[in-house]
This record gives sequence, structure tokens and C-alpha cells, in this order.
Amino acid sequence: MTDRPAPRSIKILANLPLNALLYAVLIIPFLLMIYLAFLKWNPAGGYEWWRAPLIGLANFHKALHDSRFLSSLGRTIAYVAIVVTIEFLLGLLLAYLLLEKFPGKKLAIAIIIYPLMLPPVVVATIFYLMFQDYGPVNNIFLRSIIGEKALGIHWFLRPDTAFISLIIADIWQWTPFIFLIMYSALSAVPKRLIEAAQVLGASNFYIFWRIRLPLIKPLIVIAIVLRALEAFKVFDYVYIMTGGGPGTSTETVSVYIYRVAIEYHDISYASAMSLIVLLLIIIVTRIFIWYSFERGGR
Amino acid sequence: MKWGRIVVTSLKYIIIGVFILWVLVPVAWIITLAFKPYQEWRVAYFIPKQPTLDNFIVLFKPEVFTGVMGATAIVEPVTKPLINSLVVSALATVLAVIVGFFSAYGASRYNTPGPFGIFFTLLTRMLPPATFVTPIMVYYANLGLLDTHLGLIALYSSVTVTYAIWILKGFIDAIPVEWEEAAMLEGASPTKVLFKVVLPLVRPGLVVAGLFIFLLNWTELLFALVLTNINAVTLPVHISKYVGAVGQLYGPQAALALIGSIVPVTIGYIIQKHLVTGFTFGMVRG
Amino acid sequence: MAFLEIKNISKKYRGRYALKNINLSIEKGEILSIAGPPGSGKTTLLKIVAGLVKPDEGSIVLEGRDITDTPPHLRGISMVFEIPPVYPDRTGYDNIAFPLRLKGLPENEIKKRVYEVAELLGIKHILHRKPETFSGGEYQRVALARALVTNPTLLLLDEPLKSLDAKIREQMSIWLKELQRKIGVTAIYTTHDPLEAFTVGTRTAILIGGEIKQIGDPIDILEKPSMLEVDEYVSIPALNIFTGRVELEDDKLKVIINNVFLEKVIDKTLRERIESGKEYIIALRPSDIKVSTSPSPHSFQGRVLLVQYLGSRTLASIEVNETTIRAILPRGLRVGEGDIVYVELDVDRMRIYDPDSKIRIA
Amino acid sequence: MKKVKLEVKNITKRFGDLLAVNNVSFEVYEGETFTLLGPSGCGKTTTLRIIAGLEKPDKGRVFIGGRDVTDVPPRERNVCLVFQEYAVFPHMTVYDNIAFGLKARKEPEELIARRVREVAELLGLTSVLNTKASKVGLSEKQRIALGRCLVVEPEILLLDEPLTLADAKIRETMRRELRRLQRELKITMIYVTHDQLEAMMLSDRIAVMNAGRLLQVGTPREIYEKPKNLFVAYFIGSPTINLIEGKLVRKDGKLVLEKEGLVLDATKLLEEAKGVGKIIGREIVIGIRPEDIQIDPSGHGVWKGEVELFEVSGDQLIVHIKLAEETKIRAMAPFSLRLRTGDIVGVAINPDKVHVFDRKTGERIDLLSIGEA
Repeated sequence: MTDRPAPRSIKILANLPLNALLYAVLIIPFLLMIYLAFLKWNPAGGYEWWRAPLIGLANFHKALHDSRFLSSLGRTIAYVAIVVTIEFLLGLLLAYLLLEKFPGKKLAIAIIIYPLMLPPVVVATIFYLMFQDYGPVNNIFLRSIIGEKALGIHWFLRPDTAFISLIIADIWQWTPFIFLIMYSALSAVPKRLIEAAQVLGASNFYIFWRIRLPLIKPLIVIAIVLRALEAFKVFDYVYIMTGGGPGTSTETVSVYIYRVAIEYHDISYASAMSLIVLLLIIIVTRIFIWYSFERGGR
Repeated sequence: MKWGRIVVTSLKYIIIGVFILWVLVPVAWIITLAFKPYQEWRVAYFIPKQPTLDNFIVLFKPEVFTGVMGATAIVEPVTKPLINSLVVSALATVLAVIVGFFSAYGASRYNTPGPFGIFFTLLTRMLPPATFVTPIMVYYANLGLLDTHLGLIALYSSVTVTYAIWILKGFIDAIPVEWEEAAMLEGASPTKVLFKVVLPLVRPGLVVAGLFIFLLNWTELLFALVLTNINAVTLPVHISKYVGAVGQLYGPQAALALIGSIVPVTIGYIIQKHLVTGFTFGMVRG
Repeated sequence: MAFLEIKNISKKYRGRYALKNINLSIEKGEILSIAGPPGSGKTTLLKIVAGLVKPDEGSIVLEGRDITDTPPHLRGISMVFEIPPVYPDRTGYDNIAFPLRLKGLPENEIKKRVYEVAELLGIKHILHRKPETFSGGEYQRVALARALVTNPTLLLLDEPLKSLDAKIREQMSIWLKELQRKIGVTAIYTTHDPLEAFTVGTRTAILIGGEIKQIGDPIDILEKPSMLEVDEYVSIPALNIFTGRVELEDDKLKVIINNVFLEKVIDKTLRERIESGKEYIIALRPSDIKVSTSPSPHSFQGRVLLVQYLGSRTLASIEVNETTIRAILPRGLRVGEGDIVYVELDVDRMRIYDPDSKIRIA
Repeated sequence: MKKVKLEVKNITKRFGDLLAVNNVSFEVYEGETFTLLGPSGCGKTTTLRIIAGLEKPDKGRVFIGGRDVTDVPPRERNVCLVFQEYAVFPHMTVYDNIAFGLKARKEPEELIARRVREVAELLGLTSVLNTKASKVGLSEKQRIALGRCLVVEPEILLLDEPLTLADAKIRETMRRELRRLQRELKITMIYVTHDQLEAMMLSDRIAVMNAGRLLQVGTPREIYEKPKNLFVAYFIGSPTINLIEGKLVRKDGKLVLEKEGLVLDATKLLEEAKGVGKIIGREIVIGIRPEDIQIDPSGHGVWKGEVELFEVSGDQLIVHIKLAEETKIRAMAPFSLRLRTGDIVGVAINPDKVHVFDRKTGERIDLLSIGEA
């Protein structure tokens, strides 16, 4: 950072392309979304959106009384809470276990982060195949525990097992994400701080709790926030593995809004729900970050 | 004391080992499944008895399937989506990295793009694509950009430019301001400084940012699902349609998953080192 | 008219003066060193001269031309920074050639000049190596070569030796001075170490808290510091500071420190500036204090607290009436910790400062 | 009889191709300050880290108070290390930083509170005890790092270049403070630095290291006045010792140093030394410290030369004198000696203060002992 004013050429290069891109592709549609949310417009109705009537807050009112929307919201939140908790604990544990040098460590890390590189559609396909009636989960793993009964488990036909299969896919793919952040954070804790604690007589466990964890706290918050935001978006797994079913029992917010917009063509209603979700995300993230950083008087 | 240490160490290796198995087993299953003939799709063992490439070959031919309850589906060959994905991901990446480089430089040295630009791009990352895709669909429909490469490229680069700025700003921050100031005194104008000093020094950063963004573009499903139809269909869309349409055709589905993995996994391992060290954002204080 | 004139330069950061009303003029071919403790504004001053920082007030005049508003790339000034501008992605040769390539010189001309300057600085052997293989001293020389290769009208050196080991620093500072003599470039050199500044500069300016406190040749500054701050800053080992009552008697000045009288013959001009009976600050360097094992009329008795043998000299801390005096022991005198010794202050070298303004009176 | 507190025996440590520490042995006595001195990369820090247990030697043993601790982890050694960058825990208050070692050992609360207050008092940290450690200044951080170690009362206190980050003024005060503290508390201290002046000021004994080897161990006086080899002579002392090399031959009844056609008369320097006959015909290096050379403006003395350059060193001038092309020496002179560049002056040298080294091996040649042999 310098305190010289930016030269004009740099100002233009830094601002113009970025703003052009953002305005053209994102900001105009964003403003459009706000407008659409107050309309009663369905493209199937045969007229363009600029001719649609304004109906005020009706779409928002409808959303707050739409039990399918509310339960998809609740389900998504539960999903986020479950996967983020498990992924965080597992990722942190792994990061800690892999911190010290040992033969084969590089290979172990390379394997552990493999799922992270796969497209979610591919992961969804993988677990779609894993949980088939004659897939390896039933046919090999469960059959060796509970016998032939295992082949009768239809994972995607029962709400609870369908939901569990989604969670397993998510944990499989995203635990490495938390692991990576925690691992690089823990490795970035200056070695001399650890050594200083060692010569002062602290045990490894004590050092972990009193030195390492507090020092990486900002990154823990960031990892959790990023992961929670990503998990909240969950679409690909549901779309491919369960299709939201059985019934609407595994439908998440993303899937529901997608359906309303694309399959039911109710663009206005989808826009209103989108705005509600957006508002919710901003508020929750803001509170979480405030609680983690600013309350402590940083 | 000695015994305690042995127990702790072996426990550590057991946990790591179990996790490695947990990662590897599904991958191994898919790989072997992709090479199994029709008769072996439902068996309880890994290594195929009669390995075959049929599952791959079938993906490159147009096929008509009769699915459950007699519904038919026509599945296009995977060639076109594969090429679309390459083109769209690559061009969108280049655009995002170029725009991101200039903005990252401004942000690092002069705080230029301002809080609004940064906030807005962050917002687009927070928002579930499902909520955002609706107005874009309407907007693109009016502009005639639906099912075009250009439409996807523009959208992909605008939602990934944040990452480009974020990653490149980190790299530029690591270049001492003095290195630029020296060049300035030696007669370089501000733009010359940018191209002759900063650009060569930040080349590794451009590669990392580029590959990372390419990875994101390559794996994106929802935008492509909504905004494309026939012409600009990408690989993830193709996979989702294929898996949905052909029911229990396990072998080809596994083969398709493998094809979809090759490029991103290769890229992932190229930038692995940066993934491991790059995720701290300089936030651990010492 | 001087070669470079720095006129009334002031710069504020967040309402506080980083530099206050700086006036300096530099003659062609001289090397002015600026010494100041960390945070005194040395770097800011050089950056203002280079055009990298805009001053709030004042002007810079180079060879009679006001360049205050000239952008840095048109000033023809080179600067060597504390973090040397050596780009890790290219060889030593390409680093030194960089400014010439910017100017679009033909490649054979570039080659000639790079080799010339590399020869001068003794770094021909590293021209084709990448910077990661350079030692600290080589790094600095490449940075210097880059700055010199353009034949700058003015060379600015911002603490170029700060990151080097003490032993290498000693050698490099002499080498720098000899080099500057050889090529005759006009230069400004900053450092936090006053002795280094004295070695390198033909004149030295002392910059403390954003203000030039004194400027002159090294011996002048050491013998006649303008104020207590300067005296404290340039005194290594640390200065002894006392408060003493001063009385005037005929042509004599009497100083009373802890019941010990010191007398000194003074002239008339000094008499007028001293108020009899008032308390003043008395400062003496450790080298101005005589230590012996036998008492003399003007000596204090003291007990040795600490003896530090430094080879060329021996430093002692001596407790006298509950204050600690630091002195350099005469060569050959061997005392141990706990010994009783007698301390005499050298009246002729004693400096008297006004207790309020801290300005030197005598 | 001094009690041995630490014994390092034949320590060797490699990092890849680099032989960082090469067969180093020494003893440290109880209550002394022992300094490892050498240029960066000489292996001093590695040696210190081996003593602390943070590094494991490839060969050799370490004994603390007679106990073999080579395989004991750092936290069970009861030594403490003050790091170059202080390594203060930034997320804790100053109090918690100082208390860290006692808390880690689960000492009772009231004992911790008492000890921390004592140490804070001693180091002048009482007023900042409740401040976050990341918010205090550099010199406080230094004292926190020190206090954190003092509070656990280690058997040996190790310091790794703790003053390199501080500026000249703070460094000077801290050197005095450290020395005073060490005396007062009678701590056994091992100190690492690259600054010879600092080593001289602080230490009871100094070990000079270069390129992984231990070259000489002795009191500051021994090392300064009788350097065992060329490197020690060069490294200790500021301004640096004058070194003149050449082959010593007898020519026309004179003793002269010959080098590449240049001849320097050394008769007055070496004639009277016993045993000089044994080194005639050998390649040697003569070392003379600048303060052992007196300048005679009237031109008399051992040699004559032209004044080239002045440096100012606190209260004296360092004068560069050119004796011949490529042969320059530096001498000290008071400010009062009014010299100008270009003046021809004589230099007087006391023959007793001349050091002679073998040019090839760098070993000191003691003329007297050769004579006796």
C-alpha cells in the first residue's frame, strides 16, 4: 500500500473492466430481481415482464405462509448444521494428526484432498451409484454386517436414508476443504511460538489448546462461514441423487426455488423467495462474524 | 510413558488410515465399475472379471434409451459438452484473470475498486446460484444470450472475478512497493511498472488463480443447467441429464464420472501446493 | 546556488508531523548522510526528494529547476531501498539492465554499461546467477549497480546496510565511501547508526522527530552538539547526564554536582548566557571521565558496579552517590567489580544544556 | 572450583549437505555468561537449539548438571530459550505470557500470581501486565520473552540473538541490563550473537565459531589479546585488525615481507622477537590492531604512509594510511591530531602487540614459544 494517489491510467485499468463486467452481468439482473419480486409475472402467461402488474408484498407474504418453502428452509439449515459440524471436527482432527512429519505424509494429503477436486455432479454420480440397491454400500459393506437384509435397503426411497445419503456425499467431498484450511492455518503458526511453549514446559495437548487453536481462530471462523455458505447452496447432490424426493422430503431451498422458477415458471415468486434467503444469509453471516471478531474488542 | 506414546501414535495412524480408505473406496468402486461389462454391474467385488471399454465407447455415440415406465430419452454424445466445457471454462478464466489482475493491483496498491465493488462480488459468492439464476435467465432471454457460449462466459467470469482479485491481491501484496518505486525512478511510467515489473513477478499467481478459477468453471452445474439447452450444454449438465435419463445404466454412468474428473483432478494436483499454503490469507498472527 | 535544495518541506500523517520544515542544500559531488533513530522521517524525506511521496508544503529544486511536481519517472534520481529492488525472477544481469531497457537503449550499449558498472562494484561473477544465490552484500551491490547504471544526477541511499551483519556493515560502509569518491556521484545516505553516518558522509545531518536538529561535519557534531537530544543520540557508549548548580565568579564558572565543585575559566560571551545560581543539565561522554585509583581535589569517590572489556577499550559503570556514571578506563588500569575508584569529570569537555529548552549553552 | 553446569561433547549436526555443527565440545560453568559468537550460518544457533532440545544432534551428547539429556524432550530439560523474534504469544496478555510456563506446569494460582508480579517488577513490566502482548512495543516484548523464562527458574537460560531487532540505543541499554540481571540473579546464561562487541560486553567467556567449527574458547581478554587463529583475530575487535600478508625473507640484512613483487620492511617489528628465525621463509600474516598503532605527524616510526581517509568512531578518528599500493592500514588518532588527506605520516608500533599467523593454516604462531622450543 502506498499513500501516493493512484495514477489515472491505473485507476482506469483497475475499475473500468471490473465495473463493466459486474454491471453488465450481475448488477442489472440483481436490480431486475428486486423489481420482479414485486410483480405478478409468469412467462407462461404470454406477456413480457414489463407489462406485468405490480402486486406489492404479496409474493413475500405468500412465501412466509408456504409450508413447502419453510420446510425446505428448515431442512437446508439442518443440513448445514449437521455437515458443517461433522466436517469441522473431522477436518480439524485430521489437520492436527497430519501436522507432524512422517513417511508418506505427502501421499496421505494428496489422497485426502482428492474429493475436493471433483465436480459435485461427479460426486453425486459416485454416491448415486454407491447407494443403489446392489451398490457396494448394501452389497459389500452392510451385507457383511447384517446379511442379506442389506439388499432390501432402498436408500433413495425413504426420506431419512435419502437425507443421510446426501449428508454422506457432502462430508465425503467437503471435509478435505476444512482440512486444508485448518492444515495450512496450523502450519502457519510460527514454529518459534510452539518451540517457546515447549521450552517453557508445556505438553503437546496444552500447546494445542492454548497456542495453536487461539491463534488460528480467525481462520476457523472463516472456514466455517465459507463452508456454511457453500453448504447452504446445496443443489447438485439433491438434483442428481434424490431429485428432492421421495416426494419433497429432501428438497432444499435451492432446489425448491429452481423448481418454482424453471419448472413452474413462477419467476416473481422465485425472486421474492430469493430475496428472503439473501437477506437471511446476510444477517446470519454478519451476526456470526460480529460475534467472533468484534465482540471481543479486537 | 513409552507405552502411552506407542498407543497414541498407532491410534493416529489408524485414524488417518481409516479416512484414506473412506476417500479411496468410492473412487476405486467407480473406476472398476467403469470397466465392468453389463453382467458385473451388480456384483459384490471390485476387480472386473472381463474388463471392457464398452462403457466409454457408448458415451461417444448418440443413443436412444427406454427408461422406466417406457419413457424414452435421446442422449447426445459426450463430445460436444466436453468441447463446450473446455471452451467456456478457458475463456471465462482468461477474462476473469485479466480483469482480476488489474483490479487486484489497484486494490493492493491504491485501494481503488472501493468497498462497493468488493462487497458486491462477495455478495454474489454468498448468494445461492439458484436464487440468482432466475433474473439472469430473464435478462439473458431478453438479450438473446440464452444457450450461447458468450452468455456463460460472461456470467462465469463475473462470478469468479472475486477469486481472481482475492488470490492475485495476495501475490501482489507480497511484492515490496519499493521494487515498483525503484522502476518508477528508473523511468518507468505507471503502466510500464504494471506490465514490466508486476506482471512478470506475479506470473505464478496468474497460473494459480487461473487454474483455480478454471476448476470452478469446469465443475459448475446450476447456471449451465438453466441457461443452456442444446447448443452450449456443458459437461456437468450432460452428466446430470445422463444420470437422470438412463436409469440404472451403471457402467456408462461411472465411465462418464471418470471422464468428468480427469481435467479437474489434473489441475487440482498442479496447484496442490498453493491450495495447501494459500488458504491462510495471512490471517495467522505471530 | 546549490545542486539540490530542499526548501521548507513539511509532511503530516494523520495530523502528526512526519517531517517539519526541513531545509537542506547539497553541493555537487558530496555525500550527505542523514542519521536519525527509527521513525524519525528519514525514508519519508528521501521519498519526497524522489517524488514518491508528495510533501504538504515546500519545494525541491534540483540544479536550479523546481521539480516538486515532476513525477518520479522524469526526475532522473536513483534510489537504493532498505529492501533492495532486485527482482527474483531474473538474473543479476537482467536486473542491472532493466533501467536501460526501459530507456530503449540498444542491447550492445546495455551490455557495455552493465559490465562497466559490474566491474566497478566487483560483481561480474554473479551477473548470470539468479538472486536467490546472492549473499547479503552481493544483493546490496546489485541494487546499487542498478541505481548507478543510469548515471543518475542524484543517488538516494535509504539504510542500504541495515540488514547486514555488523562485520560486513563496517566493511561495506568504507567501501561505499571510497566508491563514491571514485565516481563522484552526488548522494544522500540515511542510517539509524550515527557512526555509520559519520563514516559515509562528508557532512551529516541529524534528523530527530521529523526535524533537522543539526548539520555539519562529524567532529563538529560530536564536539558541539546543538542540543541534548543530539548529544544523547550520537553518544556511543551512552552519555552521562547530571544536573548541577552553576555559579559565576569573576572569569570562572563553578559547577556544583553533588557537593563537588568544578571550576572552569570562561569568556565573556558565555557569562552573559548563564544565570548564576540556576540548575543546568551537564553532559559528559564516558571518554570525558577520568578514573583513577587515587583521589584528587575534584574527584568523586565511587564503587565499580560493572566492568566491560571491549578490547580496544574498557567500559566501567561506577556508582557515585546513588547515580551511575559510565566511564572509559584508561588503558592499562585494571579494576574489578566492587573496587573503590575515584572519578574526575573533565571540565573542559563538559557540555552545559539549558534545563528547559535543552539547547547547548557551553 | 567452578561447577560444570553444561557439557557439550562432540556434537555434530547435518542439514542435508550442510555440515552445520562439526564436532563441537565445550563446558559451561554454573553462574557464568557463555557466548557463542560467529557470523551468520556458523552453526551457533543450531548448537543452542541442540542444547534446548529443539534439534537432535547426529552425533555427540549433551549433559546438563551431569545428567545426559540428549534424548530428553525440551519440556523436561528445565532450560529456557529467548528467541530472536521474541516469540511472544500475541493472543495473550502480558501477564498470561509470563505466567505461561507455570500454568503449563499446573502450579497453584497464588504462587503463579506472586512469581509473575515479582518478575514483572524486576523487569519493569508491572504497568503493562493486563495489556495484550501484541499491543506492546519491541523493548517490552523483549522483556516479556525474558520474564517468561525467568519465572520458571530454568537451570540454564539460553538467548538467541535477542537484541538484533532492537535499534542501537535500546541495544546498548539492554546489554547493560542483561549483564546486571545475570549477575544479580546468578543465572547460568548461554548467549548467541554475531556481534562481537555485544559478546565482549556481556560474557564471562566466549566461544568463537565459524563454518560449524569451534575455533577458540576464552575470556574476552584472552580472545582479544591472544587470538588463536586468523579468523578470530579478524572477527573480534572493531575497527578490524590490520592484516598484512607475505613471505618473510631476509634481504640485505633486513627482514622483509614479500608479496607479488611488493616488499615491506618488517625489521623493526620482528627483529627482536625470539624465535623469528624459525619463520623466515614462511608465508605469514601479520596482524596489528588499529589502537596499537600510533601516528607520528612528523613522519617517524616503523613505516611511512599517506593519509587517505578518515572515519569517526565515537571519540576518536580512524585514519586510513596507504603504506604502498594495495597495502593499507588503519590507525586510531584523537580528534586533536589535525590531519589532512595526503599528509605523509609515520606510524609507531609496539613489537609486543604484533600477532603473527601462518598464512595457510591460519594458526597463530607464538614467536616466544617457538624460541623456547
